[in-house]
Parts: sequence; C-alpha cells; structure tokens
Amino acid sequence: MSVAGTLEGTSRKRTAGSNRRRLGKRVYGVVLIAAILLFWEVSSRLGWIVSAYWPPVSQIFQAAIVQLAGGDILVSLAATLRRAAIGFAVGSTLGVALGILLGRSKVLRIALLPLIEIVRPIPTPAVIPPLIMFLGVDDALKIFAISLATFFPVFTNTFAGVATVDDTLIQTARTFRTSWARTLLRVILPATLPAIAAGLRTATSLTLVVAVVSEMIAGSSGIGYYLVEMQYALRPDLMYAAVMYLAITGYTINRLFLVLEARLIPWMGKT
Amino acid sequence: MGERLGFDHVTKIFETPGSDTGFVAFDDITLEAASSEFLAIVGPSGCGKSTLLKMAAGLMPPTKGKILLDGKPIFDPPPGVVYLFQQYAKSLFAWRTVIDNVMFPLEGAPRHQRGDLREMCRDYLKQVGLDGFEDSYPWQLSGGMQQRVAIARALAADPQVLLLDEPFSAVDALTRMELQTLVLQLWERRKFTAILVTHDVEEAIFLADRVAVLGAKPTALKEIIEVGLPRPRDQLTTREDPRFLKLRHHLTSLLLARNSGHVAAV
Amino acid sequence: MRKVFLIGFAVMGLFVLAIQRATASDLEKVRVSIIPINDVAPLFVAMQNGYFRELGLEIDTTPSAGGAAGIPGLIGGSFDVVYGNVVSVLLASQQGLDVKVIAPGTKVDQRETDTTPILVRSDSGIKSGKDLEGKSISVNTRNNVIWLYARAWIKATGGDPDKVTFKEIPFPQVEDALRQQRVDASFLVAPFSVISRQKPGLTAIANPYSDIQPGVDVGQYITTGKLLSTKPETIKKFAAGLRKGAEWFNANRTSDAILAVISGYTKTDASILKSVALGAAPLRSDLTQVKKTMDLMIENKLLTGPIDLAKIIDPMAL
Amino acid sequence: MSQRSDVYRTSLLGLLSPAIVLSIWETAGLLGWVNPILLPRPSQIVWTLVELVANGAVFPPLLYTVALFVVGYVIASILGVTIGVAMATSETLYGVLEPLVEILRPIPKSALVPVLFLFLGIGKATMITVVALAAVFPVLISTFQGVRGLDPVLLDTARTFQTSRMRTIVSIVLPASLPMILAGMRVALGLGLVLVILAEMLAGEDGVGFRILDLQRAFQIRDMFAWIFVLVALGGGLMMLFDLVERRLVPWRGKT
Repeated sequence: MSVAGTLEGTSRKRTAGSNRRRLGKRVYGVVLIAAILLFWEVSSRLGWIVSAYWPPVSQIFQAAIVQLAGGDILVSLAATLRRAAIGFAVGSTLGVALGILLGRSKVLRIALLPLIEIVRPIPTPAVIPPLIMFLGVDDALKIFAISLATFFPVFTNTFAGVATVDDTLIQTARTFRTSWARTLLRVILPATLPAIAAGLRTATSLTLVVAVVSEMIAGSSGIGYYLVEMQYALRPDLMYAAVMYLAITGYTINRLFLVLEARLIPWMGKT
Repeated sequence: MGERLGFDHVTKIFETPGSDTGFVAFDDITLEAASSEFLAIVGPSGCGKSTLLKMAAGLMPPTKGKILLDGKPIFDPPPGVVYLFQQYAKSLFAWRTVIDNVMFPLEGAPRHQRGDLREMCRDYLKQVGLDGFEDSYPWQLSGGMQQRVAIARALAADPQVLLLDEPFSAVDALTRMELQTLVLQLWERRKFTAILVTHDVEEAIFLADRVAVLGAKPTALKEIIEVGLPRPRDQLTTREDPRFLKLRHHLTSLLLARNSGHVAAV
Repeated sequence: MRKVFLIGFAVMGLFVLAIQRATASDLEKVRVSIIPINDVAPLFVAMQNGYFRELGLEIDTTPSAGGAAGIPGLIGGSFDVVYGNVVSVLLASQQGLDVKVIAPGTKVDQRETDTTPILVRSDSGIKSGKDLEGKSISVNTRNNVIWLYARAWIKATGGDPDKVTFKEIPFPQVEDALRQQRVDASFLVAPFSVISRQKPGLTAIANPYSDIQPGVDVGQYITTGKLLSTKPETIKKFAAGLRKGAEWFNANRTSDAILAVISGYTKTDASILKSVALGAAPLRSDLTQVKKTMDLMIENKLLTGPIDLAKIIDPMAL
Repeated sequence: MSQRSDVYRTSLLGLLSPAIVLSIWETAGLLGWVNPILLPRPSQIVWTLVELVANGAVFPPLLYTVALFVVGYVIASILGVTIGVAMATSETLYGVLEPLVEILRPIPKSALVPVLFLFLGIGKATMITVVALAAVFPVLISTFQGVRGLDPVLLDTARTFQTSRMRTIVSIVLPASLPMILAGMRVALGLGLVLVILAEMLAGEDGVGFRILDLQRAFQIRDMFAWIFVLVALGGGLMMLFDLVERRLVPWRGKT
C-alpha cells in the first residue's frame, strides 16, 4: 500500500531488454516536455498570453540559475526543510510509538483511539489560525502543524501493520521466554517495519505540503512565504523558480527514501 | 467431441540475463492428446509441466515447434480451450459472486440470451455440487468449493479441450478424491479432451487414458504408458486393482529415476 | 529504521547549517511584524540609520503578506510590536483583546500622494457608487479598512453598499481580474494601482480615503497592554526610534535612497517603485480621525458600539 | 482493521477519553486558567455551532466547500485511474507520460496555489484545479501500482476465455486493482481537503476555510472554533462515507 512510491519502483524487476525498450519510449516523454516548454516560451515571447505572470521559461531558468550563486530561494528552502525535518521526526516518532502501543494494548486503544480518530480528519490548514494565537507564528507553530500532518499516516499504517503481525511470531517469542518489551522491540517492530515505511513515505510528501501551507498562512520565512512574497513583489519568474527547486527537493527526498528503504528493509514486499 | 491437441517438436528456451544460450526448459517434445482422450503428464517438481500447459493454452509461445489444435497451429488462446489453474483462489474474481464468476465466459453473448445462460450456469453449479451457493462470494467458500466454482466456470465455456494444471494440489486429501471423481464424471458426460498436469502418480493413473512421463532437465519425454483400467473408475476398487498398483510402482520408480526390470511387460 | 533517520537528518542538517548564519549581540531584541509595503518605510529607515541601535534595541522584522498573522501573532507572543490597520485594532479591542496603539503608521492627508484609488475599466462608464449597484467591487479582505472605505465611498456617491457585491481578490491579481471582467471595480493600493494605470484601459474614478475622510489614520504600530506595563522602557525606545525614522523619511522622501530601502524589504524593482509617490509619514496619531473611522465601523455594523479610544491609544502615540 | 471494531463495540468506554478532554477544557475555561477570548469553552463553541446550524448559516459555505472539493476530487479520480491504467497497460503511453508525471508529482501542491492564482485567476476553476492537482497523483500512482501488481494468473484466466483487451480492463483489471485504487483515493481525500481549505484561506470568496480565516481576522474566536468543528465534522463525515463506500465496493478486502 505504498501509495507515495514511484512509478519506476514498481517495475524494478524488469529485464535488461525491456528496460532498454522503455528508455527508448521515454524519449517521446522528454520530447513532450520539451514541446510544452517551447510552447510556453513562444506563447510568452509572441504575446499569445498577455499577463505579467506568464514569463518566458528561459527567464525562469535564468532566475533559477542566478539563485544558485546566492539568493533567497535556497535560504528559504533550507528554512522550510529544517522545519519539515524536525516536524517529520517528531510526528513519525510519535506515530510509530503510539501505533505500536495502541496496536498491542487494549487499554491504551480504548483510551486514546477515539481521541485520535476525532482529530484525524481535520485538514491541517484549519488548525493554523487558532494555533497562531497560542504558539505565535514562529517555528513552534509550523513544526507542530507539520508533526500533526506527519503523525496520522504513520500512526494509521503502523497501527494497521501491528494488527497483521502474525500471532505465531509473538508466540514464538514467548516460547523463548522473551520479555514483553523485548518482543515489542525485536519482533513486533521489525515485523511492522514495511507498514511503517509505507506510512513514512506517505508522510514525507504530506510533510512538505504542510510545511509550505503553514508558511503561507502564517508566513515570515521559508519557501511557502517566499512564494506569496514574490506574488506580491510582482516577480513571477522567481516564483516559478522556487516551485522548480521545490520539485527537485521533493523528487530527491522521495528517491532517497526509496534507496534507504531498499537498503534497510530488504524484506519489504516479500512477505 | 473434443478436439485433438498436439505438441509438435516443441522447444522452450527462457531468456536469462547474463547468458547467451538461455535456459532450456523443454527440448523437442512431440506429444498428442487424441480427441476426447484423457491424457496425464507427470514429471518431477520444477520440470516445467505448467509451462507446457500454458503453451497448450496459447498463453505462451514455444521457442521452436508448434502447438496444433485439430492440426492447426495456435498462437493466442483459442476458443474452446479452457485452463483450470492450480491457484484457483487467484483465478476466481473476488469481486464477483459465484454465479457471476461462472457467467464470465458467457458475457459476450447477446443480452436476450443472458437469462437462459444464467439458468445454464446454475445447472453447472448444481453439477459440481454447489447448489445454493450462487450468490456467495468466492472468499466465503472453502478451497475445495472454490475449485468447484472454477470447474463450473470451465464447463460454462463449453470446453473442447480442458487443461488441468495440478488443479487439486492445494486441497486436502479427501476433497481431492471428490474433485477427481467429479472431473471424471463431467469428462465422461461431456467428452472433451482433457490434459492433466500433475506430480501425483496415483492421480494420473486414476484419471487418465494415457500417462506421459517427463524426465529431468532439460525436460524431454521419457515414456508414454497406456493405463487401460476399466471405466467408470472408482476411488476404492480402481485403486485396489493389481494393474493400478503395478503402474504406480512403475511410474514412481521412473520418477525416482530407479530402474525397474519388469516394466516392459506392461 | 533508526539509520534512515540518522542519515536523512545528517544530510538535511548539514544543508541547513551551511546556510544559516549565527547572530549574537547584547542589544535588546524587539520583534516586529510588518507588511512588506511602502507604509513601513520609516521603520526600515530607522533600522538602517542605526537609530534603534543607539537606543540599545535590535529590531527583528517579520514580514507577513497581507498582515493576517500580525495581531494573532502578537497575542500568541511571537511579536512585541505589530504594524496593523486601524480597523483590525478596533475589532481586536472590541473582542476584548488587550491591544494598544503606541505609534502612528500611515496617514493619508494629501490627495496627490494618495495612491489607493478605485479602478474601473475605462469603457465601463462607472463613475459613482450609484453606478456600481448590481455590480461588483474587489477588496483584498472583507471587513477591513479597505472594505470599510469602499462602502463609505459607495454610500457617499449615492449608492447602496448592500447592493454591491464585494469580492475578495489579492492585490496582485486585481489587474487581471479587472481586465478579464471578473470584477467591475477594485479598491487597490500601491504599487499595484500605479502599475495598473500605466497601461491603457483602466481608470481611477475615486480615492476613497481622500474623498471620504481626508487625513485618515490607516495604519498603526500596536503592542499589548501587558508588554506596555512590563517593558515600558523598551516600548518607549521603540516609539522614539521609529519617530526619528519618520522624521528622516519625511525630509528625504523624494530621494533615491528611500527607494533603495523600500526595494530592499519589498523585493520589488526600484524602477517600479519610482513611479509611486510617497506620502509623508505621520508623527502622531490623530484621535479624531480614529474616532471617525470608529463611527464608520459602527455604521457598517463592524462594531456593536463605541469603544473608549483613550484606552486603546497610548499617550505616547499622540 | 479488526482492532478498531473492538473499540467501537465498547462505545461507551470509547467516549470516555474525548469526554475527559472536553471536561478539562471546559473546567479550565470556567476557572479562568486560559484566556476565555482565545480559547472559548467547548460548551460555548457547541452553542455557537447549534445556532449556526439552527439558523442555516452553516450550509451555504459548507456546500460551497463540499462542491468545490467533490468536483475536483471526482475529476482527479477519473483522470488518475484512466492515466494510471493507461500507463500500466501500454508501454508507449508509459514512455510518453512517465517523465511528465515524474516532474509534476513531487511538487508540493500547496506551492502551486499562488502560481495557479496568477495563472487562472481567482475563482472556482482555480480552486477545483488545485484540488484536482493534489488528488490526481496519489490516485494515479496507486492505480498504476495496483494494475502492475496484478497476479498474472488473473490475466491469464481472462486470456484463456478470449476476453478482449477493453473488456479485460473493465471487468478484470479495474475491479482487481480496486483496493489499491481506493487506497490512493483515500490519500487523495485527505490531501484534497487540505488543499481546498488552503486555497479558500489564501483567496477564497466563500467556503469553510475562508470563514475560519475571516473570523480569525475579525477576532471572533468563538465562531472560528465553531467553524473548525464544522470542518472536523466534514472531514470525519467524508472519511466515514469513504469507508462505507469502500466496504460496499470491496467486500473481499483482506480476505484473499
């Protein structure tokens, strides 16, 4: 159920021959993108679309490259990533911990699950306005919002994953007189890892979305604020460039995640 | 009347990465099931029996040679050839009820005939002993019952040739015998050509007119024996027949690759 | 899985560390929420000229687009001072929030520097509030100062504001919306209003601030009553520094130096800014002007009744 | 998910923890531990909510948001499933579309909101586009994975019955990958809601998200909380509806 995976990840087991064929086919895709970009460039240059917010692509690329030498986009991006990383760490740690605890303990389940289920459907942007009044607009607010958004997919997947851990495994551990805590850490946690990883992967994309959202609503720094700021500063080229860097970031994170997943959970999808 | 189905010098080579020659699954197999014959193919595990059957069904092309249906070579799954999978649970459509699964092959028919066809499918379900389970879902049934659904569905397709790919290997011993009897009864009634692939020697002898034995890799045809046991066959008496026991001894030792002397006499 | 985190965070951490700069000083920090528009130029002038440093303050500005997070952030403790508009202050006060005006921010008292017009398509024939009945006008946010004066202008020119549809459109989108006929009129601020009028097709038919209430106090610097009583010196120093900035701004508001300052924090091209006339910065808040705004709010049902302005506006702002 | 049911079976106990939290909140308000302006008591909020429902004021913005969301979501689902199936079943289409999908997919869709405002202007079309853009990719990816992950036995079964390509897709591929499609649609549901609320907050003309931010700006905190409760109900309602539909559509889920 790794919804946030890549397209290619699914077809990893293809043979060399079909990969080569596929690479050949992909040329059409690249041509398609080039055509779209060309159309964009031409439509802007020749004035088919008259708007201050429709700069030629070349101008966007140029802005993006200039930013590499020093500019606000990368600084903003770093600020966003820092918050996203902290929020992700907090949210996913809590998600895994509570998911396992609630999955294994009936008492905790009865005590906490209804509460979690009530909070779960709130779209994150909605909690930002009231939270501003308690947490201000600084990191506390944004990290809280990001953690919240990260927590739910991780929790839900972990919780469901724990439920599918075969009792045989746990009974096996018991026959070896393994302690409860050790069973949790050494048997249940590893057995749940694939489910946790799926949750984490869904969460990674949500994390960035919500980081940007929180910066837009309660902005002062970060790439989300930067986008709104550039909107007001009439610099669409920088806005598009920022979106481009965000896309690259999102892509890199997803790739990194897949690589780590394949390394650390080699049994993923094998059981 | 069932149609003849033949393998004409069939060779199958699988491409393997890093090897130029590839893996040779079968080398030059020639074998034919006569019209309305029940042919069994036995072989050790992993000899690629299922591959042979998949080629017969037109699901996989042979590397060399031809598959002939009534003398005509086939390329795609031809009408009238029905495949009964070992993994019955996977071949049934979980989102359809039992009756809708059986209806599947008939859904190409004109709309006004659907009612009659549905009645026919009920009848097939009755024939396989699934009276009253029409509206259940496959996952609500036991393994043996699921395979009965698959059999009923195969019947609905009006098979000229029925390909059975270890169809009873995943059910318990008693259910297995019941299903064997059921298939035999249906075969005797409908007179289709049946090709059974199995690693179970007794099952092959009990069901088939002839048994083809495949050898180890690369798999080639080792021997074909005539069963010659009287029909109708019975789970108790047939299996106690001295000839049954003799055949069993012979085939088992062939598969275990022991030489036994008195084989030729049979 | 632990390794995943470690490696992931190490990568991100390095990236962040490489870019973040450490800042340390023994000056007292004042966190100010601003809206990145021309109006806060005196604050930035004071910062750049070192007026705050001389007083022992370090100003940390936090821009907020549209200013939506300003007062809530003040209440939440993220800011010590917020630049906000008069309507928000009165609304917050009515709801029982402890806000205090400590310095004036923006005042519109000269028609020639009033860059907040109502724009319409030149061929629309709309000239008055009466003409707008049954049509639509855009404001950036409903229930704010822009909305209030748009309503007042419609009423003053013979129209019924309740018969006009108010649409919320952010300033940057107004020009497109007008030209694409998605709205019939727009109450717009600089620099957007100036840029839009440079191209043909759009006409300004009114300047509601100047038309309705010349000298209106649009923006103020706000803090909380709590801060005012716990750190009175700090707040006083802030107001003093800001005033010095405003004085310098008023003396130099036609110079290019100002443009550089504004371009620095709005990130807008100086060439665009050049075409925008800058009004003088107010040195004190005007109680009678705020009272007029309050009456307008009551009339438009934004306020349920009058508020004791003396309690909201601290004497240091006067 | 059998573990969840035992919680609801003991539903009285299940209500216990929310009840405790609400009473602490209420008490804190009554005793003045928190600023009553910033955090109104739950009873006050509920009362405001009741008024909103009673005088019907709740419905126009709610319907507005729901309409925007549903239209965007339906478009995204149809597009996602169609493109997902197309890419999974045709190597050519895979080659043509894969690079484009891989470029667009990793963009946090919230970042596109201001861009789309510039692009399409502000209005319903933009809001719907925002929702659709956010929701389409989870559906697309999981449809693709679902179809690619189908058991070959299933497809072989269809082939042995000489089923046509079109009919195989409609009556085998789609139902068989339905659980995966729905898993993607579930993720899309949450994302779509996040985006519609965000878009309404950034430049709404109406809707629940617009209301929440509008009320915060006017410092009408109690009403703002009431609207947040409305949103909780909306989100919860949509999720429950989704569960219900899923159970109806995939009764065999987890059984094979």
